[in-house]
Amino acid sequence: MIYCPKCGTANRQGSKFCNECGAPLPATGLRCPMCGAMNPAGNLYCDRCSARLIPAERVPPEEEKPERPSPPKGISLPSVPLGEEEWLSELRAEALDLAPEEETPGWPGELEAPSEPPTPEVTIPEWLAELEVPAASPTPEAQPPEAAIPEWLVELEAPVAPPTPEAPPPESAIPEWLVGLEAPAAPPAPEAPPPESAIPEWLVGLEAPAAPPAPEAQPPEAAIPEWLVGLEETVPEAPPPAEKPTPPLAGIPVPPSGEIPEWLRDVEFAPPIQEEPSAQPPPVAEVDVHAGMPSASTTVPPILVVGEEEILSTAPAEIPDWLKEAPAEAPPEYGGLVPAEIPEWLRPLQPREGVAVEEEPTETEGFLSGLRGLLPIGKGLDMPATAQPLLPRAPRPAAVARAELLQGLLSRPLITPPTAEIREAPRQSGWVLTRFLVGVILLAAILLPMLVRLPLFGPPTAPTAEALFATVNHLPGNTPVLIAWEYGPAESDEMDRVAGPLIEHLLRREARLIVVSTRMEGPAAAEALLASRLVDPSERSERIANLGYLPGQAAGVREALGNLGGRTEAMTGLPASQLDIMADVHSIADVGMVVILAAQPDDLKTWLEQISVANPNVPVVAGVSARIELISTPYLAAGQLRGMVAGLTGGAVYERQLDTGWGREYEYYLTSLGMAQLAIAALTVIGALIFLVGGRKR
Amino acid sequence: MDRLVKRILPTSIAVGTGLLVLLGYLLPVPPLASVRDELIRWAVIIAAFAFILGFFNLLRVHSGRARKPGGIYSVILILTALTSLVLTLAALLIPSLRFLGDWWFRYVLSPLQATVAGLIAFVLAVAAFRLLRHRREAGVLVFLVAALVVLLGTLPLPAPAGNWLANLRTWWMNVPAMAGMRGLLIGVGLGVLLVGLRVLTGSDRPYSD
Amino acid sequence: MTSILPWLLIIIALGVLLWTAIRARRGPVPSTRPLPAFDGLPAELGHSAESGAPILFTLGSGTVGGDRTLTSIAALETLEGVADAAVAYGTPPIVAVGDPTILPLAEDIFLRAWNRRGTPERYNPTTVQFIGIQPTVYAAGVADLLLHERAHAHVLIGSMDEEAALVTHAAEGRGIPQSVAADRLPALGAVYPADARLAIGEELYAGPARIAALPRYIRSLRAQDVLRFLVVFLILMKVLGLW
Amino acid sequence: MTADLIGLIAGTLLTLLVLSYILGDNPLYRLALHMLVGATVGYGVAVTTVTVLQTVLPALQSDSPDRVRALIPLVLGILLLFKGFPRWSAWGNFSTALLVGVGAAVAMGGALVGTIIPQTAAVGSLNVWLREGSAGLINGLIVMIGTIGALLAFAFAVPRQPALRRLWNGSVGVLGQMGRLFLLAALGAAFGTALTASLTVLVGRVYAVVTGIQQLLTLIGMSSG
Repeated sequence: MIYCPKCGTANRQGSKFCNECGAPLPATGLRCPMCGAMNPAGNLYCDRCSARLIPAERVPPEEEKPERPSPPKGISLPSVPLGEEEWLSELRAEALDLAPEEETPGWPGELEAPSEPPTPEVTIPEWLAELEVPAASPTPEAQPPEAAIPEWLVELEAPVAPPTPEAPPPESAIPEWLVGLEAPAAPPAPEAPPPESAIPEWLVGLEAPAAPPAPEAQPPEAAIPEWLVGLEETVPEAPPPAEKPTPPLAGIPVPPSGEIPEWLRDVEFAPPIQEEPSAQPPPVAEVDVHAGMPSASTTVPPILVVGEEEILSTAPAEIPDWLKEAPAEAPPEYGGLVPAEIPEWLRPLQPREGVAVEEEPTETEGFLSGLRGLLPIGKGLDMPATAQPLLPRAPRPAAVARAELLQGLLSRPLITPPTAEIREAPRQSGWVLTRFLVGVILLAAILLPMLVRLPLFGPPTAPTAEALFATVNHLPGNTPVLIAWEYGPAESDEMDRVAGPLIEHLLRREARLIVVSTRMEGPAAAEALLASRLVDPSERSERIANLGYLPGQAAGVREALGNLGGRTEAMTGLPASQLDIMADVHSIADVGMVVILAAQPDDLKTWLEQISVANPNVPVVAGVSARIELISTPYLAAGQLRGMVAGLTGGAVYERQLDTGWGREYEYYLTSLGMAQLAIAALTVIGALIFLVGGRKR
Repeated sequence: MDRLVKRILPTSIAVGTGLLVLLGYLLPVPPLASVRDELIRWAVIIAAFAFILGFFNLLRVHSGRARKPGGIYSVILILTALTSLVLTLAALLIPSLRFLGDWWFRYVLSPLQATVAGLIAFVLAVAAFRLLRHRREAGVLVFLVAALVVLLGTLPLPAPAGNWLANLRTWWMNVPAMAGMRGLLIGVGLGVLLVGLRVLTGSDRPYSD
Repeated sequence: MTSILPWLLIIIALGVLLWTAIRARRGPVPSTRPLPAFDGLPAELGHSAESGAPILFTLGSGTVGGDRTLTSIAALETLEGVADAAVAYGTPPIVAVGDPTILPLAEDIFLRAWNRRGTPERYNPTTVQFIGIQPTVYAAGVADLLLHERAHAHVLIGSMDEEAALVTHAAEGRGIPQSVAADRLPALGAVYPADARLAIGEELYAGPARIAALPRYIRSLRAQDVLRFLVVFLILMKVLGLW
Repeated sequence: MTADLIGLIAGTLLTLLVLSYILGDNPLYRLALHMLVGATVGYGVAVTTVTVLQTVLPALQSDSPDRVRALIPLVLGILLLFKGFPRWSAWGNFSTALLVGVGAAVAMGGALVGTIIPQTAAVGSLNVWLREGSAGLINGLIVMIGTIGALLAFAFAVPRQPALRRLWNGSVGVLGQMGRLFLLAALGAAFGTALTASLTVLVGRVYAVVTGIQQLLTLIGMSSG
């Protein structure tokens, strides 16, 4: 099916124009750039290799409106995990897309003309907010890399429309990193001499490094707990780094070119540092054309880095391969995990993450939105801590890597950020006000009649209730009456007023009440009401048998109807057959009348169906909630019900006929209910007018 | 073997039992009907075990949440759940302790449940007030009128208006609303029928991969 | 006649399913009418992945094994339609179930999804949460989740009654987008005024077809339409006294 | 008496806590709500387990056929508990399969025998309406047309050939549009009845609080005076 981008109509595969509105339809099939498989139009990802088919930017704007029927297949995914070579080839392909070799020419040019780029400036503020760093005034050394950025992006956009989320973070990060890294740089110093020695120069050469890991390090769900831990840990550690910065800064004046060989060496030997793939671009710029490729390609591994120790440390291990352009060997590298490093790397970075989360929703810049898509941090934060124990200390690296890669590929922004923000909109003050006012008015309307007596309404009328009263009145004494007690405490405030008079009437008629319920709270609710309506509690045993809860809906009812004697009395625990009042009652056949007290439509239906099968002749009456009056009336019309009390009104009418001591209470109830109903009717009309005139607020 | 456990056996169980029960409905002759009821009884017993599953899921979720800010509520929830479990069990198994369960049911469970049910009235009132804010189709007026008629029709208002409204309400309930309701019910019935067929033909297997 | 009718309906339905299955070999899958309540979900998933906040699914309290089983099944199949993508995006939804029998089935959906991703160890056993048995209590519980967990959007699909209003009210208060699919009259009446994309009655059963678009789902919709006209025909027969 | 007094206080207090939600979501309400969730679940688990045990255990002690009949569901039930452990989850498939199978059939049976056929018949039987004379007949016709319209309003398929589509929109489309109005008439009525019912409950709760406080006051008065 192809969905018309204009009217959303589904059109036959292969149609060129929409049947509904004649609008031209998008091309039928999409050939996957990766594996060449043909995919149905509307696929965002290749069904075979899961490569992205439609560049994120080219997603039609309609995508923003959820109303638009977006192709269901759009979210279909390959149901088998990808094979190694596939994902690796995917990665390499990424590299090709992201990093055209032409970069290098660009760089020198940048070096001549430094420090005009708007893009970094845009991104800096956010980072500032998170890293509380004086990046506002970029030091001269900062400029070369900064200057580099725009070029980068230009290069990026050229081959592949979207700067894919992975790509931006490194770039956008670069500027403040010259400052941001100061903290991270420090901790390693004591433990690992080689890295430490490396870091300063490398810091000088280019400030880009650790920024990427910062974002990358956030696992979609897994590592969050660690982060939280990290949050506490890092607070104390902040000061020591603070002093550190000076050496790197001092080193800055030294011409970058000097470091390159060293840096490369570090890359080979010191895992910790290589963690910053995007570190490479600048040196690359200064050194050789080949490096351009790896530099870009390495922007991808960060995706793999999900903040799990294993993965984190693998990322560095990988880079040498990429430089060597021997991706096939990547998996083996997983062996060389160096857990020791992780803490150092993570700790300095964590606090920033914590902050970043808060900022997220407010971000609008393309890059940051990309970032956000990349790292669902907030998710992690509100996913319960249980996520952590689930992760084995050592998950199968290949599998995780594959999942993470897909993760990275898939979580590129489908929709442009603005809409995403509307989602996060806080509750409107208008809402709170409306809610409060309605509440107050409602409560006032209910309370008023209880405080001051309002002779507002006339006597209630309910013909069906009067009819029922007559029916019950002709009930011969000592008749066994089966009562289906289908309501619990949630409905008892209404249903007790419906059932109360009926029950009392039956008791007055000296009927024997046999109570059953398919609701687990039914029997208890029944006891509560029966106790209140039974004049002399000592009579209970010869008036009432509460046969308790019947599990299994219709089947349970069927079974019970067939074998009432086989049940046990819920309150006394005696077998029903031993109760005097059950002596001559073995099944529905021996029952003189059935009363269904129902608050739910299904209950009424079930009982009527089962009784009509088991004993069509027994008269059935019902006391129902106002809620199911609509659904019950047909049964009354069809004669399946001989009488019915519906809702409080019905109950009140019945009560009047019976004339018990409860009249006063019913009066309160009716008046309060009436007032409340009037109030709500008024509110409804007023609301309607307001919104008709005012129009919809959004 | 794995496939057998994971797919083949479950599917055959579902299809087999399903067909038997359905047959019991369509040909309610003694053997079939009793087989149907037996299978349904089994389902009820199995479903009861699901309650245990649910109980532990609840405990797991909230013991996790208890460690997060606002965890106090989860702690309270767990404590109440255990108290309720113990009291009710005691009441059901030891007649002399019945009063405990009754007290709990009457003074804690009932008021809470009933009041939350009462809140529905409030949220519905708010919804009624904002009705036209969200729904801008012509039909919304029908809805509005229906709601008002049914709401006011129950009121014992003074004679002329009152009776007229009451009659209108009755008519509305028995004619237009009835028509809509029946259309809805039949349609849902058809939907159920088709999903049921998918399950009973084993083409939908929500119980296995 | 009345005793034959059920068989008639079943046989015709099966016939249509078979026929469309055969016809599907040649000729494309028939198209079905858009249902905003479901067609919005993929986009919603994208938003959710972006904002990092999960979508909250309310699956109702229809006991599997009871007479509301198939409503819950349809809801579960709709959920399964989005599970793969949600898992791949790294933002699996929060699923709130109101009956313990739905719990294991819903959990399986995510177990399978993570397995297909090749990382079963990432499955989080608290993705699916059993909120409460009694419908009203369940609804109130879900409402509390909506108000206090960081949910990005709300999808109510399943068997509920008017207590559904408690849930939609909460979602509206949070100002998050929501889709509601219900098949019971009280629920529909209660949620109609809410700010939600609504799927009424049998539209609920079209959820899987709109989300997963598997041929078998679409075929069954086709069969449903055929039966629809059969019922209309039966009504007219009855009017003419021919049945 | 004291137990009831404490109960009265507790009940009134809890009711007030829940009612406070009307003025806005607040910690007190959440407290009460979480208590409620816990209480209902605990209660439910207790009742179901006891009920099942009461039905299963006697059968287990009885002679062979009954024992087998009780044993199978028991085993399946225990298998279902494996669903609690992802690693062993697959073993629970038998139990869920049975639940799904039986449930599907129950629902289908109900839909066919309980809904589709009788409702269709009811719609078609105009003669019932005729009892109320010509007015009744008109009502009957309205119900019939409304039902058919509502039914057609749900039609999913959309014919592709323009000609067919025009025909469709002209007939089914129009009827469907009308049917939607009848659906909304039903929805509105459902809304009204639901509102009335839940309002009654709300009134009941407010009344309970008021009377509860009155009782407490009188009790205090008695104890003091």
